[in-house]
Amino acid sequence: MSDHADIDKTVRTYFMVFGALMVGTGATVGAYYLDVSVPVALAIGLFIASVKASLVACYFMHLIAEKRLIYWVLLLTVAFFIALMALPLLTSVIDQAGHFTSSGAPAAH
Amino acid sequence: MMDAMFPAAASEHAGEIDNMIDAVHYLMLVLFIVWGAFFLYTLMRFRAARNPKADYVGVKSKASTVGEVLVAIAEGVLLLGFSIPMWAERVDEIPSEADSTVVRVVAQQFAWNVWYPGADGVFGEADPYLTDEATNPIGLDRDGAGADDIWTVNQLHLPVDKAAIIHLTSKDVIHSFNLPNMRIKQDAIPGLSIPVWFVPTKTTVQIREETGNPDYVYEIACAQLCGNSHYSMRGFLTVHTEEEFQAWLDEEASYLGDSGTDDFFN
Amino acid sequence: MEIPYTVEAHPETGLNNGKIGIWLFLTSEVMLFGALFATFIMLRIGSDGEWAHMQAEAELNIPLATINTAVLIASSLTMVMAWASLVRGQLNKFRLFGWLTVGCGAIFLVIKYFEYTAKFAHDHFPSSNTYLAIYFTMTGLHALHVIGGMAWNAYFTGPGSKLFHTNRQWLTDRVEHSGLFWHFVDLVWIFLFPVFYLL
Amino acid sequence: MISKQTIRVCAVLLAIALASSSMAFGGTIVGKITYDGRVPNFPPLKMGADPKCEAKHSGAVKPETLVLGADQALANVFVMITDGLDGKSFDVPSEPVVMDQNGCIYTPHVLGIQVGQQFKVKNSDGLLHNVHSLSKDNPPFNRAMPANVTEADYEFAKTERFRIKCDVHPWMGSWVTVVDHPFYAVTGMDGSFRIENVPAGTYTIEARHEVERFGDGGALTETVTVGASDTQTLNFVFQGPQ
Amino acid sequence: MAEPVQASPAHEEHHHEQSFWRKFIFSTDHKVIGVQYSVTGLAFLFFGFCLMMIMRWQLAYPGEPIPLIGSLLGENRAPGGIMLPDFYNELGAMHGTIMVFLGVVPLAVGGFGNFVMPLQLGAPDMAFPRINMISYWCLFLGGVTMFASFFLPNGAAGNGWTSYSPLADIALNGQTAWLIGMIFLITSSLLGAVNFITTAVQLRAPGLTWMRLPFFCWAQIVTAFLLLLAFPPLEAAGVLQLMDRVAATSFFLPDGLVVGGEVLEVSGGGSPLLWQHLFWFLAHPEVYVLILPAMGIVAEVIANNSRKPLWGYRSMVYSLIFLGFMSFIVWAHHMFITGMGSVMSTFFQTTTMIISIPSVIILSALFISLWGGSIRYNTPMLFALGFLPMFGIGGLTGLPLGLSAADIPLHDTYYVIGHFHYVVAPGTLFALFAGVYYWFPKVTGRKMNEFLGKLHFWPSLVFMNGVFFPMMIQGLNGVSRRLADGGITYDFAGEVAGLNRMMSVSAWCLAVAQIPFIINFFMSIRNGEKAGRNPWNSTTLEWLAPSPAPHGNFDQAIEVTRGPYEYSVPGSDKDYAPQAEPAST
Repeated sequence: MSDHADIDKTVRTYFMVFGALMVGTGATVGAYYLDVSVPVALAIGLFIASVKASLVACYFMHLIAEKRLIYWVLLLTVAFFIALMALPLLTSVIDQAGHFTSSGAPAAH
Repeated sequence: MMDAMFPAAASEHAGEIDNMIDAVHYLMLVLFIVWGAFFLYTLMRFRAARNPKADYVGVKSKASTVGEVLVAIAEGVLLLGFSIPMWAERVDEIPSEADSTVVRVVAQQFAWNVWYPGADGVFGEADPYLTDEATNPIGLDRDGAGADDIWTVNQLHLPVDKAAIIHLTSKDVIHSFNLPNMRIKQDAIPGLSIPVWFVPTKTTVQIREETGNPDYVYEIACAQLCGNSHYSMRGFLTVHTEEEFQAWLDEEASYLGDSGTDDFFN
Repeated sequence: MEIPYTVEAHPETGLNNGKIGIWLFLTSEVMLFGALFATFIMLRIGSDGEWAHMQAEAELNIPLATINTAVLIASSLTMVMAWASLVRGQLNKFRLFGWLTVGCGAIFLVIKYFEYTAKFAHDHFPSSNTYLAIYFTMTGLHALHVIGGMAWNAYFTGPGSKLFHTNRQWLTDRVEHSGLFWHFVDLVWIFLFPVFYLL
Repeated sequence: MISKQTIRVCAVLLAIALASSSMAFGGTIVGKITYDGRVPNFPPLKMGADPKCEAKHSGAVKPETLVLGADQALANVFVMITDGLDGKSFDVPSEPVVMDQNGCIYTPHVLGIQVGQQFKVKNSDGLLHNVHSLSKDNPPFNRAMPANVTEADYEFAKTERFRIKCDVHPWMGSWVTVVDHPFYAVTGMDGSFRIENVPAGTYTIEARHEVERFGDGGALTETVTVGASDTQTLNFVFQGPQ
Repeated sequence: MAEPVQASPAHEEHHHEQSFWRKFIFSTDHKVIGVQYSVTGLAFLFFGFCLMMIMRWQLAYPGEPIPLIGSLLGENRAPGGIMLPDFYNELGAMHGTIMVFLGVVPLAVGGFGNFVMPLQLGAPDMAFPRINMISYWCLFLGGVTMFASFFLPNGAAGNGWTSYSPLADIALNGQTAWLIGMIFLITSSLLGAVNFITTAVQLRAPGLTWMRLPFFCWAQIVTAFLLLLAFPPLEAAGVLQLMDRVAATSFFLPDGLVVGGEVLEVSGGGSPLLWQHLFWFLAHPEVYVLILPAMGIVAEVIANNSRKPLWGYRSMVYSLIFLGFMSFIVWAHHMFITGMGSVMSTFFQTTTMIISIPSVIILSALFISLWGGSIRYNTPMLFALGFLPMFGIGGLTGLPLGLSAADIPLHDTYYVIGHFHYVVAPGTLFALFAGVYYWFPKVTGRKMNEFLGKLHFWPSLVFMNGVFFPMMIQGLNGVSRRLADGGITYDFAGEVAGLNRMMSVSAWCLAVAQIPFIINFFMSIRNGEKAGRNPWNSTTLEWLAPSPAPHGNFDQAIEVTRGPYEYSVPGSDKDYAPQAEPAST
């Protein structure tokens, strides 16, 4: 990307991405005032955030045209990240004998 | 093979677990002997003095692959045939509370508070703010179902040949409820109430006869580091006949009748 | 002694050392923030529906946070523009965009400071409830990353930019790498903002 | 050589010092504390938790929640001056305050100690105890005392009332009050107390029992004015449920 | 092939005299840093060993005054020389922490990895020399913090090396210092891991393809990935626990806790299990961080001293990678008795059984590599051979612990301690000793004394087993670990308490057995037999450089033409063919 013509094109992309990110931010805040149910709000919010994050990663961080090695490393990280995200499920109610109680003593059955 | 090492077994499922540990150790022993024999022979046979020129290729046979497959199969058998079903029995097949002795154990630094539902068979409510270490360590609310509840410290009493379900929790830090004779171990985790069950098969009297030790007691040990006196967080399990157990419960209940301490404090 | 592939790319991987290094570092950052997000999810699941209540009690300032999001996104733009200026060989423009980036970081921190002090003034502390606990921990750790990124960028924009005259390619690469970190910090905020303020 | 004159001066000074210490330079506050109310029948302590403790007693041991002497005299009440001594400072006694662990019970059950005074915890039981202070202002300690560790020494820097308990034997508890003056007393089985050498002045006296439903969170207060060498009597009645 | 990059003659000009500080203290030379790591690691191993010996006195003679040093320990730790249980817990927690994070990891990864790997890669240095230096100094700061915590008013952390919450949250002792120390150590490991991976990816000499890489380098690469991806969750957990302790948050504290009879006034809402999951998410991979470099060293030494290629090199490498990958999804087998349901326990015991297979493959391959060799019994080889059966016992005893039903009576007993120590003490430590004896000539230019080396090995082998084998018996008897009196409170443990004395005596004898090593180590630096570039007639690249190697490592161009262990190639008159030797000769 040392070519001047190339870099000019890239810079135009940056501004477009910037615009998209700002729109995304507006949309997230807008969705907040929409007053939808919690699962829907979560879905919308996380979806917009993921789109924004992808834009940043792909264009600002040049991931869209990165070398293969980096992809492999990121793929590995994603695999372990998924294992990590399984963790809150393991710590809460899923397949945990017993149940959380609000006081130190067990709740009545 | 190794029964001599284990603490005397006194619960229904103890035999299964002991057998499994035996089986695993047989496997380990076989592997160790085969590996060891091969190893020692190799070290003798191929020492530089006897074999000055090494063989570039070495072993050509695929025997090791066969060995590895056999190990994998043995592990698979242990896993699918023993461990998984036995674990399922421990955690999924808890007997009905109606046919069992139901007890709560509330661990604390450094004692086991044992809590029985009393004559009505219903546990009362607990409120941490009612806790008084000397007179009410479990924070029991004596209003309502808690009026006849019984608590003891470090003294767990159970009837023989009847399933015991123990709901474990902790007041402060993580403890681990260890009944070596019953092959039971379960962490007591604050904020969680975890059921654990077993069927004691020998009364304290019987085990004393069997071991020839008139002072033999079933002990409750703490298996998880819980602070400076962790090492002496020792409780006692006494297994009675059904009648003796009732008699013991009645005696404990007799302290309740005239105490009248509740309205004194509140 | 020269370390090979500091500036020029390795013929096989097509990358220089710094690029690999920064990406590896970012993977560990992903796991760090990932563990905190996992904690967040666990606390939220375990809150028995109290979460919205705790969130409402925290008196979040959504307009300020929205401005902060915009500031951080803008700083990402100035960051890539700084790098693009170096690619074009425009040192002065690079400096301008570099300082703009640092400045945006500073604005972000100042706004954060007002948010924090407003919470403290209303007796909202990390110890108040689990929502505030994870809120302060994660935004605090993020703020530390912002400070780190600012220091890094300030170095290359200020004293480090002398490298322009001796090894322009190296400076360009280094700015690209510090940019990767900066964008990552931005990316984390893109999740923190909706997760803490809106959902 | 020490001259005769020096010895003479010393002798006179010594005489003055002796005289002043034996003379009562201040007033005395005395009184008796009684309990008025129903006496519940407390269940015995669960000493069965540790057979070694149980073996140290011949029968059931009652908790020390409410210890009464003859004529409803109330023991284990801590009486002290809480107000009126501002700006004065007092010497710290050199002898330690001792608390013993004997028969899996703390003796005494209620005690006072001055800031900076040595606090000696003894272990006469020959088994593991764990001395856990629940202090807030003073740094808390939590000392395990295994069988053959017989003594531990502490000191407190701030005034505070807190509980010391044994984590191994949860029923064991003792109330410690750290004060910055020597004007306090603990009632015995006769319910009486005596505070001596009080400088002339007007004071607030507080009597406190561990049961919080008594009085104001367990405390009763009175104001009293003490002259240079007189004796004031102050009786308190702790009202319990009827 | 073009002129190899490493051969740049331009580096001559950089060889001006550096100040003492730049050369030895704040050096950026990977070899100096490697030596710094190694010396720090050995010093902390020694310190951690001393902590253990004091503990062993208390276990052998509970409640009796500690001889010699008892009176020096102070009233808070040992009044009248009698050890308080608090101090025992401190020693236990710090022994674990120091041995794992400040002993083995700095020596195996920081020391050997730093010193050997770039040399084996044919690289002039690490990819980021300055970051390398910073990561050493982070470790150093972490070490100082840990060490200094013993002098805090309430002593060092005493909540086990696992620091389970809520105990660690509410403990009065130096847990805060422990957490701060850990954050330094984690930072050090993260920076090191970035450096290692980049170096291995970018700086391999021309011709050194992945399948020509020495097994030791593979082990370091996999280890670095484990550190890189597994440590951050512990860092997060450390930050959370620090917040719990310092800012009174409740990440690991549920509601309604009653501590010492008083309700703990925190907001609540957290989970104690979260700490365990985050901790073991690191700490299980950490076990492989401890063992993989050791396997790497053993592979090098065995190939060299059996004078033949490693058997099944490829399957070993694949097993290693698989091992690293699987180590991320077995962590909860440390938590079977936290109340796990059958779905989770089935998953984790299955993955645990699966992960045992690649370990078996690697160990078998090492055993089989000996067949047909011409085995030289020098000191490094003895230690490497000692590693095999000892690690074998360690691995095998993991089986009953990995099966949840068999784990019930064995969990948290001395069986676990025995198992783990067989893996890391006669396992990893023997491998590390093999590495010290093996690479000592490269560091100093001199060999270590063989007689003293053997005097070190044989007693060590005997006494290691004397310390750890009885633990298995105690464990089967159900004796819990971390008991400050060795279990004599309990009747059921009393039967085997007598073994404690034998174990303690073995431990002290083990200490005596290290004296020849210490003498040998210091003596050989100045008086050892002079070693040339390649005293062991080895094939890998590190032996191509001068001993000791200068800043920049190699004085010639390197081009790798063959695999790492081309010993006794048929048709060659020499019994080894160095990797960088032209193929046609």
